[in-house]
Parts: sequence; C-alpha cells; structure tokens
Amino acid sequence: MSEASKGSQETVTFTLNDREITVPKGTTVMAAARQQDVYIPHFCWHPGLKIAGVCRFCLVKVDNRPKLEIACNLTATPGMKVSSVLPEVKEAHKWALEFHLVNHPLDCPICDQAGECKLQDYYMEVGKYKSEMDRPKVLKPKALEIGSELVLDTERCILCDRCVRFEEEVTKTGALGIFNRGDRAVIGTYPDKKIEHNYQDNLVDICPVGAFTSRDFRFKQRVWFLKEKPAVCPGCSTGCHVDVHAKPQVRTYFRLKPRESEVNGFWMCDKGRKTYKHMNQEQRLRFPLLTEASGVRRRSTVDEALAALAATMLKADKSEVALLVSAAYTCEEYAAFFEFFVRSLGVTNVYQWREPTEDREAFDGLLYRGDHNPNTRGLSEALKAVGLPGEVKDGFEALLRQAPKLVIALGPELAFQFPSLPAQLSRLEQLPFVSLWTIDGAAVSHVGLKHLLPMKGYAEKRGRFLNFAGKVGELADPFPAGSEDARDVVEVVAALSEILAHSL
Amino acid sequence: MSVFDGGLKAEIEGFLKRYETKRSAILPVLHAIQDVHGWIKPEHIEELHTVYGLDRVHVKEVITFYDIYKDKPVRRFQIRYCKNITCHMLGARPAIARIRAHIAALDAVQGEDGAFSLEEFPCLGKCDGAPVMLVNKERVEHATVDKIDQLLTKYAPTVLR
Amino acid sequence: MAQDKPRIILRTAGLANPRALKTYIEHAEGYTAIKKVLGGAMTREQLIEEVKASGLRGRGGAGFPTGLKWTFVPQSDTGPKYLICNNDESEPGTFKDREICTVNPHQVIEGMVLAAFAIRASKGYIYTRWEFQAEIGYLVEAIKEAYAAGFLGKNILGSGFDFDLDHYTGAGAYICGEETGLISSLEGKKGQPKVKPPFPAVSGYLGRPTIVNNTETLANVPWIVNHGAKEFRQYGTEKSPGSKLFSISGALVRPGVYEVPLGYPFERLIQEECGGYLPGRSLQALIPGGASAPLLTPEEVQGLTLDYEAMAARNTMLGSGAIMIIDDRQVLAELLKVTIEFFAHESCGQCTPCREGTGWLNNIMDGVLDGTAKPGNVELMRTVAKHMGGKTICALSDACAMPVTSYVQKFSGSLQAYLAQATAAGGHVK
Amino acid sequence: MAGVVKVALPPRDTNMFQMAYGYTSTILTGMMKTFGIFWVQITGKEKSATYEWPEQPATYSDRFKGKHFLTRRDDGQVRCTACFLCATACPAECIHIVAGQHPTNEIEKFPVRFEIDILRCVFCGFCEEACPVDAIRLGPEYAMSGLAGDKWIYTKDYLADRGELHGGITSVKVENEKHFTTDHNPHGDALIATDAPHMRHH
Repeated sequence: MSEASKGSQETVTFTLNDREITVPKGTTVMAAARQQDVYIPHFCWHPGLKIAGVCRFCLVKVDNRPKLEIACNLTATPGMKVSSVLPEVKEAHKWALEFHLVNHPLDCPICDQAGECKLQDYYMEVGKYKSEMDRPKVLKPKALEIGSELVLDTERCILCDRCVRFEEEVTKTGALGIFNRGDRAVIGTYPDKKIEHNYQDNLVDICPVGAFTSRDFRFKQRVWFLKEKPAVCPGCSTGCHVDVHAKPQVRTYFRLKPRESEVNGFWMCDKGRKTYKHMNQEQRLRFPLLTEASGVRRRSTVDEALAALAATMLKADKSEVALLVSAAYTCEEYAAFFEFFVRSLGVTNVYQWREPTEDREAFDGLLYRGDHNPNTRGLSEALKAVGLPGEVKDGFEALLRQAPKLVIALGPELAFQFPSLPAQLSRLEQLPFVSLWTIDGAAVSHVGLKHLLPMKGYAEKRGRFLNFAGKVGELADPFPAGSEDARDVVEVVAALSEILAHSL
Repeated sequence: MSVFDGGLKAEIEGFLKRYETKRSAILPVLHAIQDVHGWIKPEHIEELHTVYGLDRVHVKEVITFYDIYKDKPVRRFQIRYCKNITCHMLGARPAIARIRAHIAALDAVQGEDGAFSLEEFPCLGKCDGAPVMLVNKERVEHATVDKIDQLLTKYAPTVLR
Repeated sequence: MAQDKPRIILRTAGLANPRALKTYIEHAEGYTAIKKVLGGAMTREQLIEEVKASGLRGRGGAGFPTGLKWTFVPQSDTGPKYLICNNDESEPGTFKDREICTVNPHQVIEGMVLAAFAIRASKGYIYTRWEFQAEIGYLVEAIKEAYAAGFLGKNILGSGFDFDLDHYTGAGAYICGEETGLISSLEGKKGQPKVKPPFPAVSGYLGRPTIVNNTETLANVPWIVNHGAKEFRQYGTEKSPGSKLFSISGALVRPGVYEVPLGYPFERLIQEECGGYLPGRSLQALIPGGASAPLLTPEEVQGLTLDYEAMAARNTMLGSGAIMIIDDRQVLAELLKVTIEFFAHESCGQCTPCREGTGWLNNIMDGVLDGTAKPGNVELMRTVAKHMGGKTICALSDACAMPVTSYVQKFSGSLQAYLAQATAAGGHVK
Repeated sequence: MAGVVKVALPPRDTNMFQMAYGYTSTILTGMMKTFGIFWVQITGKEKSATYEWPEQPATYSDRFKGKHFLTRRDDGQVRCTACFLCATACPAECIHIVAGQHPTNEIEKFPVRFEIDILRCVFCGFCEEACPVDAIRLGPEYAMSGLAGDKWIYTKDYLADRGELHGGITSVKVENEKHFTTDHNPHGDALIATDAPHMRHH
C-alpha cells in the first residue's frame, strides 16, 4: 500500500531542502517528505493509492539532474540532494497550477469543495498571480448523478486519476474510467451505469477538487463554518477513526470524514458516514418523559426523572429488576453501570440487547462488519469484570419471558442499524415499567414505555470503544451535547447513587 | 443467442486466445467487429463484457481514445482526409471544403443516410502522395480539389448526379 | 571509399516483386545473417558488441544507440521477454517505415529474429498503425512466408532458439509511437505512456522486460551482421554512421523516401534525388525532423548536412528523418495552427501540462486565425510552450512546444502580421 | 498638617456689582443672539435648515447603505447563488441562507431561503462587497421604522420584490458569465457604477 511498507530493513539517507532524512530503502521522496511533514504540493499522489505521476505538480529539483523530477515517482538514493523550495521549482509549481486552472470553471461560490479545495490552497500558496488564460474555456457536463451518494462535475475535474485508481485498487469495482483524450478527456462511468458500493464518499474525500461532491452534504453548509473533532464511528465493530464535522452554535452535525489510522487506513464506509444524523435535534430524544401513576405522560426535568426512577427502584426487589444492555456504550459507561447495579445493588438479571437479524460474522473484506455495534467486545469484558457470562447473545426474548417488574434498558444508539427496534420497543411496552435510556427520538411514539432518559451521542462523551480486534478507539474530545438534558450513563448512574444514598 | 454471427464470433474467440492476456485482444476484437458492422454498438460492448469478460469500461475507454473506433452509426463511404502539414501545403483545405459541399448537397437530398461521411484526419502517413485521403480502407493519393468530383463519383456514381 | 549511396535497407527496391521471400533471399542475402548467428558463428554477446561497434542509432527519432539499449535487459531474468517492432510511424512527415514494409519487409523480420536472439526474447510483435492497411497485408504475408520457411517459430534452423512473431494493428493514435504508449496499447489499454522508472527494458509489456525498436533500426541489423560494423561505419559520419531513410515531402518534383548515408548534403538531396522544387517555388522554411522538430530558416539551411550533429548544432533535430519543405506560398500561421491542432488532438490527456497546454495553444491559434486573439498572445504562446517542455511523462508535450517556440522565435513577425490582418478582416483571412 | 500647602487665594475683588455685571452681560449677549435669529427667521429673511419630513421627502445618494435588496437575473430568477459569502462576511451574523439544488441545471445552486434579521444588521455593506455575482445590494431606502409585531426578518421574497422595487431589479452581471476567466473582473467598474440600475430608475 504505502511506499514505506515496500522498503526493506536497510535505510537510505538523503537531503531534502538541506535536511538529512533517513528512510527505508525504496521509499519515494514524496513518501519520505510526508513522513517528515515536509509538504510537497501534489494532486494525483495519494498515500493509499498506486503512483500515477500524471498531475506533474510535485516537481522537485535534484542536484546534477537537468530536468525537474516528480517527487512521487522519485526513489530516494543515498546522498541525493533534493529541493522543493528553489525559485525554479516554485516557478514550476506556479505554472503547474496555471495549467490545472486553464479549463477549470472557477465556480467556487457554488462549489462545496470551496474552503478545502487543493486548487484554492495552492493558489494561495504558490499562485496569487494574474492568470494568462483569456480564451474561452472547454465546457464539460456538470452536476451528473453518478452514484447514489455522489454528484460529479467533470468541468471541475483535473483528471488526477485518483478516483479511477480507488475504484480499481480499493473497492475493485472499476466503475470509473477516463474517456476521450487530450483536453476533451472526462471522468465517468459506463453510460447509465452508476457507482454502487458502500464506499462512495471516499471518492469525495480523495478528490482534491470539487469534481465529486457528496449528495448527503451537498449545499448543506460551507465547510469554513464547521468545527471538527476526532471520534470513533459507532456504525459497526470495526470502529473506524473519524472526524465529526459540526456547527456547535446551532447544535447541528453535518458529516463524518475518516481519520487516517491503522484501523481504517484512509477510508470509511457510507453507512458509517450516516452516523451523525441521529444526534441532530429532529431525530434525537431531547428531554426526559415519564408516565405518572395517573397514566399521564409528560415531559420532565432530568432531576424529576431520576427521582422517579430511584423511587421505582426502591419499591422493587433486586430479583425483580433486570438490565437490558445494548453494545453501543463506552467501556467507562459499562463499568459504572455494572458497578452500580450489579456490584452494589446486586442485580443479577442482565440481558444483552442485540439486533436478532444481524450476522455478526459478516465482513465485506474492506471495513464494514456484520456486528453493527461499536463496543461488543467492551461489553462482554465489562460483564466478565463483574462476574457475569461475557459471551455475546441476544437476551431480548429471555428478558420478556422473565417479565421483570423493572427493566433498565440501555437502548441502541443507531436505530437504522437496528431494523427490529420498533417491534422490540412495542414489545417492551407490555412490561410493567421500562426505563429506556436512549438517544433515539422514535422511542417517544411508544407511549407504553413509562420512563425515557435522553442519552448523549458518541460524539458528545468521553470514553473508549473496543473494536472487533480489541483495538481501543478513543472518544477524547466531545462536542457539547445536542440537548441540555442529554446525559451519559456515568452521569446518570452517579446521580442515581446520590439520590439512593440519601433516601436509604 | 450471440449478437455476433458465426464467423465474427470465431474470430473474436480466436483473438481472445491469441494474446498473453484477454485484455490485449480488445483492439483486434474491436477492429474485427467494426469491419463487419461498421461501428461498435452498445450491445456488442455488453456481449464482450458479459460473455467474453472484457470489462465494458475498458472497452469504452479504448473506443473513445482511438480515432478509428466509432460508437455511432457510420455511412457507406467514410472519407478520412489528411489535414496535416504536407497535405495542407498541397491543397487539403479546398479539397475538404469541396467534399463538405458535396456531402451537404447530398444530405439535402438523401437526409442522414447519405453515402459519404467526412473526417478531417490527423495524419495518414503518405506525405509523398499528398494530399491523401482514405475512403474506407482504400488510400487515394493526390486527391486535390479538381479530382474530388470524379473520385466521389467513382464510389457512388448515382448519388452525385 | 565505398559507393556514396549504399543500399542497406531498401535492398530489393526496383526489383520485380520486391516483397517476396524469394526476391529477398536471392538478391539481398536474405536470412543469411540468422543462419550465421544461429549457426553459432556469433554469440549473443558478440552480436550485441557488433551492433554497438557499428554505432547504429535508433532511427525512430531519439537516436539512442541500439546496441546499448539491448544491454539494458536484465540477463539474469529467466522469464519471458518481448521484442516489439515500432512500426507505428505516426510522426507527421514520416513515411519511411511504410516504404520498408512495401519494399523489403523480410529484412525487418530477420532483424527482429537477430534482436530477439540478442536479448533472449521468445515473443515479438510488429505494431503497425491502422492507416497502413495495405502495408499490414504485406507484413502479415511476409510473416507467413517466414514461418513457412522456418525462419520463425520453434527451434529456428535447428538452433534450438524459439521466436514467435505476431502482428498487431493500432487504431489511430500518435502517442502509440512512444514506446511505453505502444506497450500500453499492446496491452489493450488506452495508448497512454507509462511513468518511468521502471523502464520497458526492465518492466514493459505485461511487466516483463521489453525492447522496442524502430522498423528501420531493426532492418539495419542483418546487414551489419553480414558485412560487419567496420563496413557499416564507412557510411555516414563519425558520430552517426550508416545510411538513413529520409522521407521528403512538400512542393518538390519527386517527393518520396530516399536512402542516403547520414551526413548527406541537404541541397544535393533536394536537387539530385527530389529533382528540385516545383517550378516557381522556393524555400521559406524547413522542417528537418517531422512535425515536432523546430523549423529552420533558409539561412540556417545553408550548408546543412543530414546527420544528428549538424541538426543539433542548429538547435533542431533529425528525428525520424522526415523532411518537410515549406515553400514560399505557405502561410506560416496556418501551418502552425495545423501543427498545434495535431498535437492538441493527439495528446493522451494524462499529464496536465500537455493536456491543458496543447489545448491552450490550439485555443490561442484559433484566436490568431479568426483575429480574436490579443497581440500579446503570440509571445504568450512561447511562455506556455516553455513551461510545457520537459515536465511530462513522454515527449509529446515537448514535441508540441519545440515547433511553437521556433515559429514564434523565428517568424514572430509574420504571425503578428497575420493576426493584425485577421483582426482587421474580422475573421479568416482566406 | 505637615506638608499641606495652602494655595487658595482670597478673591482679588469682592465688589458685588462688578461680579454681577460680568454675569448679566454674558446672559444678555446670549439672549440677543437668540432673539436675533428668531427675528430673522420669523420675518422670513432667511430659510430654516429644518423642514417638514415626511410631508417633504428626503433623498439620499445612491451609495447610501440602506435597506437591502436582492437582484434578479434577466429571466427573473433571483440572482443569488447561495454561496454564503455574505453570511460569512457579515459581522452581525444576521444573514441566514438555506441552499438547494435548482430543478434546472443552468442554475446549479440557489437560495431556498434567504433571510436578513434586520434588527441585528449594522448596515456595514460587507455583504454587498462580498457578493461575487452582484446579487445583494444596500439601497437608498432609509425609512425602516415599524411597529411591534411587524416582521423584522426580511425574507427572500421581500428582499427580491417588495413594492418599492417595482417588480424587482435586474443584476448588471451578464448571465452567461458564471465566472471570470481572468483575475481582472471585466465588470469591475460596472458592479460599483452609480448608473447601475438602482431604485431611482424606477
């Protein structure tokens, strides 16, 4: 994959911009520069893809060589002296940019890429010149619906070939090609064939310009309004490292982008990209709901809700209490939860809440796994920690058979990964008292659920997920919760124990 | 039921076996199809994709990349007139104009199914016979403007009357 | 001193039925060279040494020493290797290889067997452009004959050396004349040149070691084997020995292909071989090496000899020996437009400077012809060309940049004049 | 009281009449001025600077930055491409845009909603400057008073064709030019030209 891995143990030392660099043998100058955070401008080179060497932007000067050479296909040799900052190199970069812009429509005002566009970045970096091009430009098709998640603008395309290589090398679908030649060349699929796979939005990420834009994010927001924080995708047990892009002042999440890591490389799947929607106002449970003895259901404050729950808990014997736990919460939350309910209150009826239709072993060979919970591993380890069986099995039916007086349920975070959720919720309605802790707003429609607590989303809390391989995914830098009333399990448990401590 | 008839089918399968990789056969296969059908139809590409495992994107790329392949219907006589340096110097431009005029006149009468189509071609590699044109696969040398009329008549005697 | 007009390549020219195997064998020492080599009179190393010693340089345009090229093939590598005859000859103005196919195809085949033997290639291809329909027929026929006579195939002449030769037809793309572009095309892909390194001699056709030689180059080899490097060196100049086919076209009495030793005086070629200019015409400019060569003014043509050095001295190139006479009746602006349009049409679209640059130049030339361009644009073309040069995977970008630079440099006046005229006339002058 | 120095001097002159004269003279001078002007005006010798607005209208220069309006394309569509640059430039954050994909492909992006919270607006005119397509301008309308309960959020429709605009104002930008091919803006002058169609043309 990356050039570095191609190299053997022996190393090569060369000079880049008067700086000694030692890299594994076989490393290209571009890859070496990237490791050293020396930035050489480029379009077509991508660490996750094969070398194309077509944008001719990453030109560098090698001592005693007549021509400038492209860094991406220049293997470092001992003692080689490379410069990416000489005036002649800068001049070459400027003209490389000019050539890229000759037929570019410059419709930045309506282009979603504006703000994170390499053409713009380089214009500020090596450009800031008055264009020499004063002839009519080549016009090409715009706003093509090329995939279920994608919109293609062939006019903006600079034919860097990244998307084509992605289709060939990563997804192996080979749906894209470059047709015609010369400046008539266009990217495209075979006539009326669309790109159909679960990794389309990666094309948007790797496209250095605005040729590919995401249909989901299209026109929603300008990127310079967005704030991004690192998180871990809760969509499946792979736990891709992601950046969540949101506009906190309006409490709205807009998109997810993959963050490079050994877990997911440079990519993530389209399903995962949808895992921000449930945290937005219109979809989430924004406040507690509780049903009074009179049967009237009303909105309440968190304190009221907790007090009510505590009261019910006091009335119930621990044998009549059951915990229904889905695998969408952090290790820290499980620890606190079980510590409190199992260790100190002695509740022993613990059931796992899983999607009955899921095929946990399924795997698409790239990233997406059949286990649609981020922390299955963490849950079973937390269970083992409190001396309960850790193996993963859907305990939902068993719970209904036991029909306990009080059920405390940690609901799944992603309703769209839980097709059976509505059915399951309606069945929970038959139980005497269910306290459902969830972020899913749809729960409101199930009036039989006596007690609803709004939870925080994964981007709004600290903690760790253990992915299928036991690799830790850190939620370190949370956004403020989308609604004031939202809590995470740790906070709820702390408050409950507080109340109980007083009332005992 | 294949869209290729027996002879062509055999030829295609021959090419697929002939080279080191299937993909190498794309150009010869397309030539073969075009020699029979005049142009490469979508159903041909589909067949190559589904039956013979030549990726349709690869095939389409090749068709659009090379000048010779046509993915639109063609006329009975395709004229490829060289407009490169030498031919230009020795009178390609007026000759091309002449042919255009004829085709326009013919189209006026016969509509889209006229006998001739004209393609200004980059280079035919016969500068010593300049100006040169290809009519289908036949090379016509010294095709200067004064000869155009009789040349065209030679191919389609009726249409020019 | 040997006779000053050797017959090294077009040896069967003028004979009845020149293409036939019989003619070749009877009149041109046909297939004696492979008998000599495969018979064991020469080892691979000796063969390569002989070719090196002959100083034979690639006739395709670059003029790279052929023997040296052969040595680049890693001999340790035991897997399949390929030899490709570049018969695409797409450089405008060139038609010498077509002549070889018409007159003496067997010599190419014999040359290929020798080259294949030298580099241990087991499979060869002749890649011919589609436009040469008739010539393709000749080649295929010749290959058949050679197979029948046992000069190709398994265990050639009982030497235990196998070499299969196949013909491959292009589909109309200039860029397939570039060796890696040709290889891509042979692999059934778009004829887009491959980024180097790795070079074809190490990783070419299907990632295997591959040598691509021009038709004329290969046709030289049998003669060199038969007559030896020393005799070969008697022809031509010190640095560029041997004879060369020149394709001469333009307003001449007898345009065509002529085989003369390198270093042959240009004026003599025009007067003796070509019978001089058409009546009433004189030289306005000269394109010495195909459309991509910088053109020469009549002054520069004075005392011009046809060899690599003399051309280099005039900052132009011999290229594939395609000489185009631009007579005084021609409008240079139009010719420049034709040239640029050609390259813009043929650019494979891979590298940005070439894709956009050729298009941009073409765009400006449109403006010059219809008078919408600004006076400054003529000089701008030179700047654009400057930044197109030496930046891309293959040489097409330079091939477009070089003539543009020379036109603007040497004939800026006439271009500016044309533009002014066109602007005044508000459209095409003619 | 060490270190304290007495600096006040006794009144030089304690003559009450002289002091009083000082005061009275000043007052009288002032009064005379007032009565002077009063007299001049009441006898109509000189015109008053103030006049009776709104009966007598007050006009400002075209470049006065008053109430916003959105220009239109030749085909009557709102010119705005919803690029958010005005919203970005706005220091008061009073511009709210919701962009959408236009049914026709000639116009790719357009504002589904375009709202200005006029109570927050500081009339800096940055939106006008930021706009790449001459879609928003600040007109010479200055009278924006209203009663409690009036709409203080100007909607797209209001901004594009309220009564005062007499059916809307066409942008000076030529339609088929979606972008400039050079950094030099061929309409640079036109965009700020005072003869650009403003309300006074209607």
